[in-house]
Amino acid sequence: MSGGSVHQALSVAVSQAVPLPGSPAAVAPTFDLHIPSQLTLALGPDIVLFVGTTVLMLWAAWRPDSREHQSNVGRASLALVFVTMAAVVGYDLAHVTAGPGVIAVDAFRWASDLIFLAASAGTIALSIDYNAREGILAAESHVMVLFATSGMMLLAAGRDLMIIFLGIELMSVAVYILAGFNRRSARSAEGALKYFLLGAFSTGFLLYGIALIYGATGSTNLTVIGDRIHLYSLAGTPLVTVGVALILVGFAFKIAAVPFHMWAPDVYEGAPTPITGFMAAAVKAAAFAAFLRVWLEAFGDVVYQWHDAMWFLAILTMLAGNVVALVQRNIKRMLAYSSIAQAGYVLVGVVAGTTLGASAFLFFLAAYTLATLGAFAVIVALGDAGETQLDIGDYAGLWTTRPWLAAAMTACMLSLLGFPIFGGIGFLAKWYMLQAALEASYFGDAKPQVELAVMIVVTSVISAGYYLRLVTIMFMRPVRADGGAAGNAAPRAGHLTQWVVGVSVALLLALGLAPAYLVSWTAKSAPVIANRPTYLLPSSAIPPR
Amino acid sequence: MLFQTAAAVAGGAAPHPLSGTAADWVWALPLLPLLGFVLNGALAIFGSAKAGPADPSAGSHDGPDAAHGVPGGNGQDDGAHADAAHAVPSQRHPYAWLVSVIGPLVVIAAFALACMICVAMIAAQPTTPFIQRYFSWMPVGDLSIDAAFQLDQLSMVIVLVITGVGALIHIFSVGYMRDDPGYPRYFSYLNLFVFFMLVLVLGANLPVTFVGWEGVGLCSYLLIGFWFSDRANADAGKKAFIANRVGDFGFMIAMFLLFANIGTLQYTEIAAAAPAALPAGGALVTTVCLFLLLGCTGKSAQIPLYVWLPDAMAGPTPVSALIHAATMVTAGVYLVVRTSMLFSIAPAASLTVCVIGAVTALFAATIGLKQWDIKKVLAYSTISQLGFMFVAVGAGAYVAGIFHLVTHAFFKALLFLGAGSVIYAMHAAYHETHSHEDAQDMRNMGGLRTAMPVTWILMWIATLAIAGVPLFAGFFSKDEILGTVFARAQGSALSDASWLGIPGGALLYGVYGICLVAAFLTAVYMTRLMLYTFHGPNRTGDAEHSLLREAPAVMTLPLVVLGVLSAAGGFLNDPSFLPIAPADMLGRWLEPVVGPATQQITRGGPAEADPRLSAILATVASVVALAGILVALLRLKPAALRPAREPQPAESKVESLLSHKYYVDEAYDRAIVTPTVVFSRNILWRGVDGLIDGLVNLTALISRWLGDSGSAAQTGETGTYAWALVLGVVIVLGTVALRI
Amino acid sequence: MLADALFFSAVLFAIGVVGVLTRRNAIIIFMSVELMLNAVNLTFVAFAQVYGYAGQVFVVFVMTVAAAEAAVGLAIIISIFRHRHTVNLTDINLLKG
Amino acid sequence: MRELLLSAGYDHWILTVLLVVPVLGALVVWIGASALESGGGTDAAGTPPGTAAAARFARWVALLTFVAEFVLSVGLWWSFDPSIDGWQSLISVPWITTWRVNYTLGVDGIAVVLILLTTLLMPLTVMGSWTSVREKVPTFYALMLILTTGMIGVFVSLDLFLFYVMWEVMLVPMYFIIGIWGGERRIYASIKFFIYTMIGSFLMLVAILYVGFHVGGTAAGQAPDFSYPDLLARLRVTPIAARWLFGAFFLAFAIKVPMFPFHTWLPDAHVEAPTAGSVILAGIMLKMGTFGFLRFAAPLFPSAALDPGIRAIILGLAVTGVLYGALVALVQPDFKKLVAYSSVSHLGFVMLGIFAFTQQSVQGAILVMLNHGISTGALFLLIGMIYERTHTRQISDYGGIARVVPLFSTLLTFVALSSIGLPGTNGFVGEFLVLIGSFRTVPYHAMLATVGVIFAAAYLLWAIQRILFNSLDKPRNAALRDLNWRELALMAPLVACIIWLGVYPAPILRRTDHAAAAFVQEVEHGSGTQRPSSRVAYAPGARP
Repeated sequence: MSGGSVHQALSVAVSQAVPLPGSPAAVAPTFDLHIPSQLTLALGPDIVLFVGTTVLMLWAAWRPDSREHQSNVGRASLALVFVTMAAVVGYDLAHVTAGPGVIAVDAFRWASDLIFLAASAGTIALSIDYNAREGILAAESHVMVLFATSGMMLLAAGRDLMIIFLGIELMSVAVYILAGFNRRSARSAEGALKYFLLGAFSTGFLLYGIALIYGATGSTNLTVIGDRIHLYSLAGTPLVTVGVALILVGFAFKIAAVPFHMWAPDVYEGAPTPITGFMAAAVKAAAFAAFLRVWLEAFGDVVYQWHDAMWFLAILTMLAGNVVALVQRNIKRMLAYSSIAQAGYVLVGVVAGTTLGASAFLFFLAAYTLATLGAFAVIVALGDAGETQLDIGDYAGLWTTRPWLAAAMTACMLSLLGFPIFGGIGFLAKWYMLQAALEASYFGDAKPQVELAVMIVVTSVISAGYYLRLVTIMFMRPVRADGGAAGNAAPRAGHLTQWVVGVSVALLLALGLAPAYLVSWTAKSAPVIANRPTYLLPSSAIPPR
Repeated sequence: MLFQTAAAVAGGAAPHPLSGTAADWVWALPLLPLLGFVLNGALAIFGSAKAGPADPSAGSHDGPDAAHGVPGGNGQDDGAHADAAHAVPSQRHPYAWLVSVIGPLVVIAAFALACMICVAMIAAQPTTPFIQRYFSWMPVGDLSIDAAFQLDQLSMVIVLVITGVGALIHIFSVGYMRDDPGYPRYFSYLNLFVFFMLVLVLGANLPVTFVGWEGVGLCSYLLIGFWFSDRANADAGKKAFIANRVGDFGFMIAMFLLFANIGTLQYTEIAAAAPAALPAGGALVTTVCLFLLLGCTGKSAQIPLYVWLPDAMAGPTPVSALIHAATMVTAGVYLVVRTSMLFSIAPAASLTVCVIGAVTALFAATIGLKQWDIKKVLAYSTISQLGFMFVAVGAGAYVAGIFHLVTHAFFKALLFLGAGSVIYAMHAAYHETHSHEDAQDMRNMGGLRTAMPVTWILMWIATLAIAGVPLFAGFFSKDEILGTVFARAQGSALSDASWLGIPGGALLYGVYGICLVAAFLTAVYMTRLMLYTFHGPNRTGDAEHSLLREAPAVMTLPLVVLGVLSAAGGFLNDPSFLPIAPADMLGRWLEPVVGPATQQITRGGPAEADPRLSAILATVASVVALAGILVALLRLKPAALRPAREPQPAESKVESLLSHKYYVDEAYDRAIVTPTVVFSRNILWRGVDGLIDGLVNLTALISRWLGDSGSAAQTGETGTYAWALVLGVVIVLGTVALRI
Repeated sequence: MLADALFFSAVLFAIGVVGVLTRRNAIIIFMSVELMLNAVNLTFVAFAQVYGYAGQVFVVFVMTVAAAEAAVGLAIIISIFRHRHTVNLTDINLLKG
Repeated sequence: MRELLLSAGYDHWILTVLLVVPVLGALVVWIGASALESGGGTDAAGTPPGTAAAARFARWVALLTFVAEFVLSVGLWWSFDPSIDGWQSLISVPWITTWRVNYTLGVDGIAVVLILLTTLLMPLTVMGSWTSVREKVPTFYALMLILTTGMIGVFVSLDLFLFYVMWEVMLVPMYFIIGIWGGERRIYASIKFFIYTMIGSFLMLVAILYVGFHVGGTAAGQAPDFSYPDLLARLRVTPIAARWLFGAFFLAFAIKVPMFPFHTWLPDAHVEAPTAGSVILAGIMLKMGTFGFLRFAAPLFPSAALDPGIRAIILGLAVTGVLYGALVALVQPDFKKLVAYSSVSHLGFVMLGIFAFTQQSVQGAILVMLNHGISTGALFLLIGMIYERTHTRQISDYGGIARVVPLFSTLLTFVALSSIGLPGTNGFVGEFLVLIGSFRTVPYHAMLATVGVIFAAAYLLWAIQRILFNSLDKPRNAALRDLNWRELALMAPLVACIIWLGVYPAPILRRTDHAAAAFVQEVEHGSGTQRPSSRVAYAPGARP
């Protein structure tokens, strides 16, 4: 490869990465990923974030721990996230594409990245206030969030199992650390330990699955795997069967699908609250992004094998998550189970396995991320040092003392419940997911997934039991004699926390009223990965049930 | 003219003979009393708001009650402390004088208008009803119900009775109720009643009639419970309304049946369509008529729905006279005549009317024998007399029925007003001495003829009339009923039909026999009433005896008028064998209305019985009546009675059964009211609702139990979690592999 | 040859799984996990015999990642030991329900 | 008048304005009240004077907004042309284009009548709450205003997505109104209300999506179609599917109505809600259920609605509701609960009328909906007034108060009589039409329902006897104040409506005539291949 051609490709890419107004999208560049320089370009935002993170890591370690240093590093991290966001938006607007290779350059990736980055920004902003209050001086916490975010971006980009594995590990290792970041808390450490051990355990299964698929197809590239399974009719062979099952297990663990969810409540409860929000929102979303890509690009042909398992997992997850959440008293734990249940809903989008399913999936993740972030931000805003007031009873009468926070929490709860207008975008997400379930035609017989749709709504009714209970407690019960979280008169929420609450709830509500752009954005972002012709098999090719 | 006047036959080119006459003002008939209601009602609600606290002469204690026109308890009782405190009875409503003008005046005006219309009608001799249509009330698809009035000979007669007798009773009320603090309220209700009664009678279709039908029920409810602070009064009002509602159920179902089968509810159209659409004697028309009959038994207090009327005596006595004797309770009779085109082609239903009437007549008369409350006696007498009317209309003697309705209005109104006059005097006397004796119990009366001679004489006239003593009004009407029933037993549509397997002819003879017995008993209990009230020694009490005096002229004057009518009213329909007045006036007058139906019953034969037979039957009836009076005079000893406050001699079993009204109220209570309440409370509310709620809560409990179990599985031990993970691996592997 | 290698690695993996399930000491469990990872490495290497270098590259990645995990994991275990003075997992159950 | 309004483009903007005005009012209340509250400071007694000012401000703004809303809806009433078929004041703007969801509004005669009922009752509830709501006043009125948008939205939405959104929007403010300003067991009642309603509506959501796809097509890339006129024109599902879909709609609406046996949330909600909540709940929100049957459930799935088995069940439940509600009302010790059960009874009539499928019964059902709103609304307002004075709803705590509070007694008796269905009042016309219409197709059901008319008299007369009449034996009742001018003024329109609709209901009947005819036609003939309705196309007079 000559230097000239590299220069040429680079200049073309650079000149068109920032599109001129009115320039037609047709001239968007296509990266040839076999050329290292173009591969580097295709990884642009990831590299920006990673390099920036490394620099910040050094800076964080350079100066002794102090309140200001923690805050400064946090603010710098925020800036870095926004820069990366800008880059992602630029790439998205430029409509760049890529040839075959280890990473994908498509709208789905950018859409997912934006969700992760938004969650990281929120998490970092919350962490700055939270760390200050809890006396956590180590500035590295923000850097760890950034590292985890880098891993997530890799996950969204990866079109090769190797890249995906790297992404998962980069993300997970950083989150293991974050989960136990509050070294003064035994709970935090316990959560981290459980997360770490079980995470590593599940990684073993994932890896073994990858190895078996590699053995069956001779490749770790998703496109190649998909093509070869189709070409050589590998579906149903022992290697592919076991491989798919084990990879499914690996992802199911990361997204906390029942029965692989048991780590989640403990870890969510133990981790520092902003990190809990980060795990519930971003980590889960990233795992889902990779999951969807792997499943649709590589395993489209074996749909009839994994469909039932995943269908079953989805139903189990929706049911168990919601039912167990009903009896939780600790608000973080309740939200943990709630996030398990929400994962069940997202799984429906994967089970649907259609373009619409993928769009709904993205839309749902966006809505879910906003609502979860908002809810955890409110918890951070109401927390005291040491976080002793996490029982839902502590929120009694919150409305009388902190009306705006109560209203924000209500919006988030109603959003997670899937209520229109007052819950903003939440209802639209659920609507989209139901749409996907009902439109889905699997096995070529055009049978909609009515059972899943009904399950979504039935479990949603169950979920009203706990989402509404919190609202009821906040609005309809008097402030407790000992005050609880509502009784603490002094406003402890830092400005950044208030911003996170405000922005996420405002977005939640505004997008609920005017969702047209978000809908069309997710709709256009999805089809790129879910357009395999092999996916819709003729019904004659289907083995009988 | 204000309203569009349609010819009776839609599209008829020729104008109705009545249009352009006073009949054009028929709309004003009900509107006049309605105006009275509005004005008096306004006075009742707002009238003394200014006069109350601002008027220094008004006592402090009568402020809230009098101010809003609501009496505190029994108005007469409340007078007690009022008199003690003030020389003038300050309970009297500040605008009572205005009410005394408005209340009677609107009804008198309506009566005058009715007379003018009647004159016009006599002149025009219309053969079809005069229908005035105001606006479309319920135009829905093929259902078209107009707000329309229909004036024909039948409604004319009843309108005259309502407004005429009504006007007299209004005037009487001025005297009777003047000192009641709820005076304006009383008159507004009374005016409203007249309005609804006129709507009932004038309605050109069943729904408009139904408006009046339920409206009079409402007024009855309000007036029975007029002194609502006494629980019994309020209970009685409610009982009347609900019993009537049961009847109204029948009325409504009859309407539905008619609409579903002939598509109209207008009387003229029903009459036109019925013969073709409803097979004569068929199940359908019989069903319609039976449901109508249910409605009539409610309104006219016949078995099985008569129970409310005796209780209704809780209202002020003029109300009993107007509503529960003269007008409202006869609405059932009116309705049967109004729908005679249906009843005449449903012989089985007609016979049912007959049987119910006869049984009720006898049944109520027996109870009347042993009542002590003067108004209760009259109430059972009313039920009994209504039974006679039912017998008449059931036997197809529509003219006789209406005739008895009219004469009964005269003499029963007189009896009630007379009783009212007595009660007024008794009450005034007890009031003076602050005694709490029962002013209505005959055992506390006796010998009143010396104190109240006018009332005494007039009541005797009415008694002779109701007993059927010749030449008094009741003689003619009752005799006509008996005669017609006897005649119908042979050679009529009814005699050939059968009722529950009994031949119609035999049945009608039986009815005739029962009616004779009832007539005998009527004479007995009425004479008893007169004897105990006016004759023998006085039992009121030593202090009170001297205080008893005749009512003022405003009350006695209406009595006199009614007395004249009771004595001479019979000549309205003078039978041909007794040529005193123009023969059969009422019959000829009503011919255009009931003619076709009568023809249907008699199969074209003469409507009247043979004059010779009539004369014989009349003689029999007269003998029975006189025998009844004689028996009572001989057997009853007023001197032996003891006042109600003293211990009474033991009753025989039969007497006890009669004085307890055959325990029907108790039976209804045990069989219907209590079980309904208990069933609703324990089975439906606590049971079914509890079960549904229990299931709902159980679902929630199950969810929580599942949640608790799931939560318990979360032991906190990493080992458990690893096992769960591996279990999941097995499940997933199994599911994926088994799909191969 | 390939079959033998695959069988052997599967057995190794199973031993690792059983170790995780049966042991209670955090460090030993972590070692069992490492055993599983190495079993996978063996599988990759065996397949690399058939398909070429990609499997071996993967093994290098896995080893690197495992090293990083080990560092983090041991740090976490030390952290918990400071709080609880034990690394026996049956004693570490503050969080449950 | 109609020409004048149309020349101002009234039919273009009126529906949107009706939806927007309450929201703007709510914003003004919220912002203004917040400003007043924060500006007031705290006086010596510790009560911030700003709160009182904010409450006053909120009341007046809410009242004026509702009056404006009422005036606007009267304009809608005038601009509505009863002589033409189809939708009027139609407007359709793309909202979420990707999903083919449009902001489509339009009214037929039924909607116009119910909108007018809503806007009539709302200012009265504000006046009824004038002194009884004392805490968090601005929020209370803001929620009422938002609730109004939701309720009107349900009536005017012609897009199923929009309809569903509005349907759910109603729920939250009412949940808060019951839960915050309610009685002792308010939390239980509000959650029960919320979850009960949600169970039904979520299943309806699935059904809505299903029909949307069914009409839009299930092939990839084809968006579902949620336009109601389109659905009416083109929806064809198999009888089995129709049954399931109808079932989903049925559940949502039957819970809202509420039909026996889905009614148990109602007594709790009614009893615990503050007066305004009870009035709105009974007066308007229950009508959403029956409106849903009229607008959606039956016309969309005529084969299911006409299915003998399903129809037998619904009619059976309707009649059961009539009798059951009446009988249980008979034995209630709590007056609000009594009225709640009477609602079950009255709404049973509505359901009977709708599913008898005759012109008379359907128009009667619409009238009963209207009448129930007026009469029961008035009853709840009156109960609220007396409750404000005595703080008890137990019937046994009253007795003989007619002599103390004659104005109240007169009004209560009058309203109760209209609820009983006395001819000459509104109650009669509706029930009569329902029954006479039903009798043509389902005579035995109609007969049984007529028995309910008897019970209605029993339970209400018994109750008012125990409250107003008998002897005044509770000393504390002797000092009751009678109604004041505000209370009289707010009852006056209701009394006027009771008489007007009883004597001259023709204007209502004229306006609902075409819609009811279209409904009957759609159901009776809609299961064939050709959709006969006049409502599938946009009205000739409307300008989209």
